[in-house]
Amino acid sequence: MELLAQQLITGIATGGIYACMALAVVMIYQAIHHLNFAQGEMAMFSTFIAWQMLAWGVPYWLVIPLTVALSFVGGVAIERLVIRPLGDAPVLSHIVVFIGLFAIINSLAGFIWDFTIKPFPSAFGEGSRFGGLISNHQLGMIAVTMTVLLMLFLFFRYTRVGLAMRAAAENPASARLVGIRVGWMIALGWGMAAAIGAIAGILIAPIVFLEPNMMLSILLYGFAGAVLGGLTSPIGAVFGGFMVGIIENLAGTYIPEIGGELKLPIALFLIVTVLVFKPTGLFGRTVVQRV
Amino acid sequence: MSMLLEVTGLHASYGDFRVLHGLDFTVEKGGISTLLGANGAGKTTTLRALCGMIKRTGTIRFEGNDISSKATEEIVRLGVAHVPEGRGTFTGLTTEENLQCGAMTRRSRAEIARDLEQAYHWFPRLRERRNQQAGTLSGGEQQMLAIARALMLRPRLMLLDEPSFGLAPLIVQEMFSILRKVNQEEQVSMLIVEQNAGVVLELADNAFVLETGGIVMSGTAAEVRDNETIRAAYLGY
Amino acid sequence: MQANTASAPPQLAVRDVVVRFGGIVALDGIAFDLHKGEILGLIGPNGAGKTTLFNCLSRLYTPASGDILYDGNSVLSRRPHDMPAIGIGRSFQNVALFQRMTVRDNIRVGAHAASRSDFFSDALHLPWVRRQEAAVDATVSELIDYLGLGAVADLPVEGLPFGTRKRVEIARALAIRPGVLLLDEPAGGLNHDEVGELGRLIKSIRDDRGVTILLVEHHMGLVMSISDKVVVLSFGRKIAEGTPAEVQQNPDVIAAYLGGPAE
Amino acid sequence: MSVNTTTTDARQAAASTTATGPAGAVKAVSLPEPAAASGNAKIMRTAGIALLIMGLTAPFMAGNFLIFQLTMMLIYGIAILGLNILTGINGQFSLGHGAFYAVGAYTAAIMMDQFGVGYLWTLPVAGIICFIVGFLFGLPALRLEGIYLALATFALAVVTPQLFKLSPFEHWTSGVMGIVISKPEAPLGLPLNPDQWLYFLTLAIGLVAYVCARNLVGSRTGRALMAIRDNPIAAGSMGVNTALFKSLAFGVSALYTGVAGALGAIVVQYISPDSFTFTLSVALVVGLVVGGVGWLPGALFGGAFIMFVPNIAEELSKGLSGAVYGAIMILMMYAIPTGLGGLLKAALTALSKRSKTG
Amino acid sequence: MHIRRNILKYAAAGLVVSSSLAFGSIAQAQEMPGVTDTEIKIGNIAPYSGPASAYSTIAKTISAYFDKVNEEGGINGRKINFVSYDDGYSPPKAVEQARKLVESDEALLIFQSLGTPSNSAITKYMNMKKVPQLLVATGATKFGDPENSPWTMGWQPNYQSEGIIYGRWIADEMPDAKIAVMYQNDDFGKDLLDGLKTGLGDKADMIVAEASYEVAEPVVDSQVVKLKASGADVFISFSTPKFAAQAIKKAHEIGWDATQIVANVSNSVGAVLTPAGLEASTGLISTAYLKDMQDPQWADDQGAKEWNAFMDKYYPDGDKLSSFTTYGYTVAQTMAHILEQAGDDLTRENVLKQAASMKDVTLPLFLPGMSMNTSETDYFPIEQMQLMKFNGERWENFGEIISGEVGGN
Repeated sequence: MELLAQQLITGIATGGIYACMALAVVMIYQAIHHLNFAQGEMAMFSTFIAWQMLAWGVPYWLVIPLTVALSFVGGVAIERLVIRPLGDAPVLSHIVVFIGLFAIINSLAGFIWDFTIKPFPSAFGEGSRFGGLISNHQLGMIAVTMTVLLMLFLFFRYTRVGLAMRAAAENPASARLVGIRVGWMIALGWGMAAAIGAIAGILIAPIVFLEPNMMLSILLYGFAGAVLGGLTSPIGAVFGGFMVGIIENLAGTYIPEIGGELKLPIALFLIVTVLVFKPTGLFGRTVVQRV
Repeated sequence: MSMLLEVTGLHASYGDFRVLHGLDFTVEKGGISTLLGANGAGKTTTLRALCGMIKRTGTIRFEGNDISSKATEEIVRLGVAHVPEGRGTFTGLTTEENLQCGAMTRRSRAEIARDLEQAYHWFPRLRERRNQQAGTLSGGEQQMLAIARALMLRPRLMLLDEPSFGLAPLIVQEMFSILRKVNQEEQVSMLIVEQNAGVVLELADNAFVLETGGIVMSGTAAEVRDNETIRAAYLGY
Repeated sequence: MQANTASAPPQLAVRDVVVRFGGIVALDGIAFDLHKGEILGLIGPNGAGKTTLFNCLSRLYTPASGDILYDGNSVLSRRPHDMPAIGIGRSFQNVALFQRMTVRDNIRVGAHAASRSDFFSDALHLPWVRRQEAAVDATVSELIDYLGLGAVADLPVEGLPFGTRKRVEIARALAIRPGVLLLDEPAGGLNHDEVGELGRLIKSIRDDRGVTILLVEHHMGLVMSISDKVVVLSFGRKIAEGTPAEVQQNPDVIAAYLGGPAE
Repeated sequence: MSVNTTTTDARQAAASTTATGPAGAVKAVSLPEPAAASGNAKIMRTAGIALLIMGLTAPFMAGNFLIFQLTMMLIYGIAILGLNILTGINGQFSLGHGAFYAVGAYTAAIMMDQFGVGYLWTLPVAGIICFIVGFLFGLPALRLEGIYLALATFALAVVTPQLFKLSPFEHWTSGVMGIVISKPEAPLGLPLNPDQWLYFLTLAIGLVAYVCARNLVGSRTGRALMAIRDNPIAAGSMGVNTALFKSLAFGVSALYTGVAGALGAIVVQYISPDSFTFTLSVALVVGLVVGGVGWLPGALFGGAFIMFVPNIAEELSKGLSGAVYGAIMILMMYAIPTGLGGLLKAALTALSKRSKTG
Repeated sequence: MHIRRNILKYAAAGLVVSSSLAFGSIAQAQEMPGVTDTEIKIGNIAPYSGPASAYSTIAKTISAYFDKVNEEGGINGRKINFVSYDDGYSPPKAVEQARKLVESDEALLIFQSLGTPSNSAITKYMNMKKVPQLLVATGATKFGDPENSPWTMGWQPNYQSEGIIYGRWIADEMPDAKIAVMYQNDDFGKDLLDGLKTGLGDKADMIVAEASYEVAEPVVDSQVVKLKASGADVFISFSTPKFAAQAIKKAHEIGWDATQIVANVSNSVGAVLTPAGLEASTGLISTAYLKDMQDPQWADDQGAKEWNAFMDKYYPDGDKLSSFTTYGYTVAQTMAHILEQAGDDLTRENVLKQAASMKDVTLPLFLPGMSMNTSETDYFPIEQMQLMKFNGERWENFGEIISGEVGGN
């Protein structure tokens, strides 16, 4: 079936976008055990910064590292200035702050750069493969996602800072007792999440076009991917992202009548179903605790 | 003997609720001290106040440095290891990762590897469980892990909060003998909070008896053990 | 005492219970009886399977084989929340109270199984609900007095001293009006004095309220002083059963659990 | 003292199921004196009565536009009350209550539009339907906790408007075009204009809803719900059928929110899928937190917040209204991290302490 | 100016009433609500926040245009007080804002309220209150229904007639074509699709594939790939700018050399075709009624120059690439025209009457040959459009100016 193959490839290409975002979501979850609803907006804002620098004539290959670095600093700054004062307020208060951040960043971006869609150049040039089903850019994006994933895996698994971050996220009090500077670990987590978000934004923008609302739905798909794969597992998140892309496209194509209208609902329904049977996601680790 | 830890006028409170009213005590270098007293006397609070887990006032000197306004992680970095109540295991990490976390403040990889071996030497059960999630360990194993993790810091002072809690008598004996060895072989001083006064007074050099936020008696372990009034009134055995 | 236990049918019978986690056998054919009015001490090294057995009794785990009988009927088909109605109440090793509720409300929850209501009647506060609440309150007040919790009755549990919370937990378990009470390390974290008090309390619960007690405990002083019978587990097996005196002399028990005589 | 002002902390809830150390989480808590509690109750009652008098007289002093706004505020308050039962009392997160609001609204609109049913009759039906929907959704939700549940409910919020657009249902829902509803007149020749009448109707329903919620929380059922929130395993051991109660909590919560949705449809006189996007769900959560999680009267203040604060933000800056609203939200969380309920509790504690010493 | 006062209002309302007497029911006996000797108060509702905030550019342009009008002396000596509120594209909020404008601000009328859902939500109220709801910012056919909603009037060519134009053109020009349609799953997409089918008449079976998408979707690649697989040689996308650009780009990438049609809202050279790629856009068909300011053919046009001067002076932050600015500019001119016509008789009745009696009104940015006409039974001011084709650089109009003929129903 040609159409099936086409939709599979398209699904993988689209899934790459979600995977990219899901990775950023998991990153912040590793660091703070929260889901940051402003994550997508932060990525969008970073991308606008990159766009602005390009518009000012800064060379492309300088813009990318600069943006990632700025985003890292921005992420740390947000943690220090906005999140830290909250202290140990309840989870829901944090969620409200994330919503507030979301509103602020979205509104600011629209205020500064307007809502007209803007093309964002790809690092991988124009052109496409597989009869146009995957653009060079999308292939490049998948490759970058995989690279970032590998780096994250190595970071969390084999570096002391990675271990310290995991420990700090899991049990801050105990982490302090082994001398981990928990506050900085959290700030570092925010910084890394923002930096990965910036990479995600820069990779996604050439496909969906840059505008303040571009991340609205992608974040949702990113969440979906992360949850499907397991919030504790970067590998799972990437896999989940691809799965969501594929499921969604196949459902939209092959379920007659309502399929097209219900692409998203069907994908979400499948995810909830997975969760019901495997509450921590496909790759998620169940933390065994004694009663 | 020189003093490792000198505490004067330690006050601490939870919100409006004052728990400690001006404690004065010291821990000798290389010694084991124990803090005794009934439930609610403020023993756990004292340990938490010492390593900055709660707000406190007063002077706390550790090896001459004033640590009374330092953050927990900084105090830990100076060489104070706290084995908290409830053990504070990173349940989602493996046993070995927990131990690695204990050495987070140290640099030399070779030394850390050596200490890891040493920890497995003290607690062979942990070696069997090295790749197991710490949350799946039994209570006794978790307590051992907590102590082993604290040792990975190469501390000069260990604060132990009820190390015998929930442990079988045999294990308690085993653990206390390890603590003694650690104290003797590695020159680690200890301040132990314990309900099980009988056992801990065997181990300790000095003892302080706490009642409602103040010290009512201090002396050598033997003095406390032999003081009938104290035994009857505060230790109840 | 031996004769006494043999004559009547057991109130609670554990029959060859086997529990496996993955490949690990946590309980390997555990069997013992608990007779009405008895205090049975269950001891053993950490990881021996005491808590696992406890969780089988309160139906959080299901044995791979074997049976658990209460008054002669198997309880294995019951769900955890059915156990209070059957007559089995429990406390938790590390105290599992409802942190943000008051002491009184915590104990009231204990009376949950002994009362009836529905969302509708509760929302409208119908007369029969009010009458029932009054009855529950009487029970709860009696328990508050019995355990001396009057001074803290209307405070949230969060922030109360550990010893007090332990008492609240026992009060809550008693509100179930259990036939058998399972106590999981009630002496943990208590000092000598408090342990003595606890021992008297447990005896009084048995003597005055007729509650049969299964006690998991490391505090040998407590176990040996109040138990009628002691069962010793080690690595998922029962290695000894008998009177405290018998068990204390048992070389297997000394080797696996008690260790040498205290210095 | 039934004024429960604690907040839901999932991490803490998670921790408490697995038990902490001997002294538990020795957390800073100020212990209110039992004697002060009755004094506080008196203050609360007085404040409540004053509020009620204001609520009863308001429509005779305010213009219709303000009456409309106050009505919407009450409606959001009822919806938040429902959410509070689920989240504050039972400890289950929902970022998707807008979905139940939408189901309630559509139930009312379709009944009136397609079947000519009187608007009053649509309210109980909307409530019942939402109860069933909520209960059914609560069943799979049993398997999910914390963040996973939050996301599942968020998905529900995103998906629901799309379902109402669906072509097979278009005959009933009018698809994307939405349904226009007529505004009811005051019955029995009451000398009230439609806005006033709907205000009083909403106020009456809100009061009943509040009293029922209060009764519920103070009863065996409420205690079971709170016990599940604080420690599900221990609750089960006390005989609480946690699965049943959690599902029921979802159902009752949805019932409240659904009735609010039906009222909202009648008051706004128009519904369409765009009326119920996930931003509605998000707004309800914001209202819940600002009002105070677990504190029932907080729902009213939460409703006022989400009703009026966006307008204030808009007045401050049109281009950056979103940013201003976001900033207000964040500042609120700094000022009162546990919501108005938490603030009030602290204030009352301080007050009673002072009156004791003074 | 009304701003500060209203903050107080809300503060008071938040604390629950009492002080409401101060601003409650001011006597409504005024003959010309919203009008004083020096001022005309005009209400507007636009999505400054939320998912549709891109459209707020229109209201911002309108506001800037009224600044220009005021600076130049106003309309018949009266300045325009343009009160614009945010509804976040949410119908309940739109109702609230409409009521605020009518009952609290006492605006003369509501102008250019945006979006089908929001306008649907307030239509009944506006007509009950007999307050004009003029030149609404949506092309849904239902806003030109004088019989049922005499106080509500549209402005832009309605989506349905646009669809009809494409349908007729295809039926005439390429009778053997196979058509694939991608449409946004809302009133806009569906109206266009309906129009297309009407235009095709009995040849509606030329449509071999349809695929809808939700605004919430990030990309429409899947839809485009699916539609290509149908073997169609005409690809129509009834979509908003972002998705239109994606579709053009994707269709090009997968080498689908169909004749492509994009809806009027998405034919901006600057905001759609440039992002999609000019090469990929070559050969596109669309319709227009306004000049595209990015189109080089209008470089020396007088209207374009005026518009440029306006943008530079009154809306320097505005995005000239966005066609919303030309739209807002022109619709504001229409409003100004109506008010001028009303003279000093600024009653709601008369303003409505003027709006419903436009005769051959032309505005600078209209395509040559176009005009606005309304009557008591014709509430569609702009009904003309012209087909055009993109040559890789600019749009080339072709064919006649076409009138869509969608009546009241």
